[in-house]
Amino acid sequence: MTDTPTLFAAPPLAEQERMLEAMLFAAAAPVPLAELAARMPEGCDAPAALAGLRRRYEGRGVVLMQVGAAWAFRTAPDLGFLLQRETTETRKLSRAATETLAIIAYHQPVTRAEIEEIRGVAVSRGTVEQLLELDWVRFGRRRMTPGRPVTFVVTQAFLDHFGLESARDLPGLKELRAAGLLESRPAPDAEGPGEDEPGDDLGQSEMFGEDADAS
Amino acid sequence: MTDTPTLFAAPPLAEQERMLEAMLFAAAAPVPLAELAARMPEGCDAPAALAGLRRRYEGRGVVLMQVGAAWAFRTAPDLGFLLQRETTETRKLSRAATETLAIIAYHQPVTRAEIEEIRGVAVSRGTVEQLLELDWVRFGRRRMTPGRPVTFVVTQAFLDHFGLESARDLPGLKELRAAGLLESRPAPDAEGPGEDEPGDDLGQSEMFGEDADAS
Amino acid sequence: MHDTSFEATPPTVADRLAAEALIVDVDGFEGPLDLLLALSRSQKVDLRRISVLALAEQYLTFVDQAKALRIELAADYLVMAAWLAFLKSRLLLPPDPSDAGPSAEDMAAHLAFQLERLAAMREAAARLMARARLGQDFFARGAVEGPALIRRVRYSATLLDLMQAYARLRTRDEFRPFAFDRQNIWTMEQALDRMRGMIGFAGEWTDLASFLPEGWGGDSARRRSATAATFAAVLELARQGQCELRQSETFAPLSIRRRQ
Repeated sequence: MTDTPTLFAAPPLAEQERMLEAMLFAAAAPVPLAELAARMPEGCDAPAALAGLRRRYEGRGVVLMQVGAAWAFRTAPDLGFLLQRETTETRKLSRAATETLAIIAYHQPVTRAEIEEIRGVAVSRGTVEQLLELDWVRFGRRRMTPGRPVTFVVTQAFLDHFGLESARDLPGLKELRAAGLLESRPAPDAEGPGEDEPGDDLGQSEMFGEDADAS
Repeated sequence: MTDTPTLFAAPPLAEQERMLEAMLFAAAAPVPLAELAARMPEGCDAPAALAGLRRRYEGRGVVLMQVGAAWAFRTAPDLGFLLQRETTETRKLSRAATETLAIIAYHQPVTRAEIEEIRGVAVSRGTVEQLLELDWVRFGRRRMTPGRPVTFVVTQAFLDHFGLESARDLPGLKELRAAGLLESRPAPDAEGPGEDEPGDDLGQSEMFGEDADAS
Repeated sequence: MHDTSFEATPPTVADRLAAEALIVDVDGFEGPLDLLLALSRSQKVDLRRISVLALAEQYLTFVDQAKALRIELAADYLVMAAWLAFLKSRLLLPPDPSDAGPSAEDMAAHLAFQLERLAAMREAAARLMARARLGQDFFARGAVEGPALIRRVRYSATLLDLMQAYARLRTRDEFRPFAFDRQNIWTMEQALDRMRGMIGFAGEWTDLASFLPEGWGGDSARRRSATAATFAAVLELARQGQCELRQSETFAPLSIRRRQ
C-alpha cells in the first residue's frame, strides 16, 4: 500500500488479487505490469498482488508466468498431453533458422555480420524474415560502429513461446558466458576464416541493463 | 472413484482438478462434461473433480460456470469494469460537417434544402446525423410552407462548446474580413443573412425564445 | 570408381566409403566451418583439446578427394582450404621471430574457438527448441474476454474552423471563373421537380403562389421567375392529367388541386 492519501481506500490485497486474476484470465497475450497497474483502482500494489497470486497458483493446472515485463496465465507444461487438440501446428523451423534464433537470443544485440561469423555462412534473407514474421526477433538499436549496422534482439513473444521470464533465463546461458563463448572475439588475422568484426563488448551483458526497453 | 479395475490407478482428485483447470482454461468455448471426462485418464471422476474445482474458485476473480451441459471459466461479473478500456480519440470534424454546422449557425432556422442551396451540394444523411448526435444541432419548428420541411437550429451545447452566448455573437462577413479570414473583395450579391443581421422574422432571436417546444 | 593415386598408404575400403559419404553429402554442410566441425567430431576429444593441425590435414584431404571425384566445391571451401594450408605450414615450421603477424598458435586457437562456439550455439538451439513451448506443451487462454475497447470519439471544431468554413462558402462565388450568373432564374425543370413532389398534398384548391419555392416569394425578379416557372410546370401537370387548374377571372389568383 502506498502512503499517499487517496480519496478512496485501496481495496484489500485479496481483492486486488481477484482483479489481477480476472484481467490476466481474460487476456491471451501477456499483459504488461504497467497496464495492469493502470487498470486497477488507485492505491493498489500490483507487484505485491501479483506475487500473492503467483503463489496461489503454484502447482495448479494453470500457472502465473512472468514474460519480460508482462504477466500471463499459462497451462502447466506437464498437462500438455491433455491439450493436444488445441495444438496449433507450427511449421518446423529449418536448422539455419533455429541456429540463427539461438545466436540472436544468446548474443543479443547482434548484427547480421556477427551471426554470419558465428555460423560461418551467409544468413539468408528468408531466415531472418521468418523469425521477424514469427515475431520472435525484432530490430534492436543500431550499433554505433562504422556503417551503423542494425542489431537483432529477441521479443516478448519469443520469451512467451519458450516459457522464459527473461532472456537471462535462457538455458545454459551462465555456462556459455563463463566459457567465454558469448564473447565477440576478433580473429587474430584479418585474413582469417572469419570476418574481422569490430570487437565491441555490447554483448548480452549490456542488454541486461536495458531490459526495460527490450520488449 | 469407480469400482472397475483399471490398469493404472486413477490420479488423485487434486490432480484431476488440475487437469480440468488446464482444459477449461485453454478451451475456446465451453467444454461439455462428456468431453472433459473422455479426455481425462481412465478412472477419473470428472463430475466430482468439477465440483471441487468450482468450490476452489468460489469468490475468486474467475468463476467456473456451467453453460448448459458444458463448463467454462468466466471472469467474475463484478470485475467487468476492469476489462473495459476506454480510449478517447479526438477527430477533426469533417469539412462537410463543419460547413453544414456553420450554415445552420448563421442561418437558423434553416431547412435541408436551404443548406444544400448554400453549399451547392447535397447534404448527406450522415452529416446531419453526426451533428444531431454531437448535440450541436437539433430540429427546429417545421417551416409553414408546402411540404412543411423541418428546420435545423443550433443547441445550447453548441453555444457552450464554442463559447458563445447566443448565435448572434457569430461574427458576420464584415468582421470575418476584418479579421483577415476573408481575403477577397465582397461579392456584389453576397449579402447573406449572416452578413448584417438575420433578415426575416424567423430569425435567431425568436428561435431562442421558443426552445422549450421545439424538439 | 576413380582409382586415385595418393602418395600415402592406400586407404582401406571403410575409409574410402566414409570419405565418399562426407563428400556426397557436401550439399548438406552449411559452409566450411560446418564441415570442419563435422570433421573435428572424428577426433573424439573435447573441442578445446582438438588438434587443429590434424583437422587442417583432414580438411585438405577432403578437398583433394573432392577434386579427385570431380565434385565442384564452392569458392568458400577453397578459400578455407588455402587458409588451412597456410596455417598448417605455419604450425609445422619453427616460428619466425621477425614475423610481426599473429602466431600460428593464435590462429589455431581462434579456429578452435570458432568451432567450439558454433557447437555451443547448435546445442543451445537444440535445447531451446526442446523446451516446453507455447501452443504445443502449454497453452494460453482459449476464450479471450477482453479488454473490450470502448472507443469514444470526440470531434473537435473550433469557432475559427466554423467561421472559416462559413467564409469559404460565402466567398466561393468570388473565386469562380466568370460565368453568366442566373441565380435569380427558377427554371421550369426545377419547378416541375418540385411540383411533382408536392401536388399530392393539394387535395383542396390551393393558391399557386403557395407552391413557390422558399426564398423566392420576396424579391420581385425572383418571384416573377418562380411564378412563371411554376405556372408552366402546373400546365404541364394538367396536360398529363395530374391536376386541375382554375382561375375565377382575369388576373385573379390561380388555384390548383390534385386530380381526384
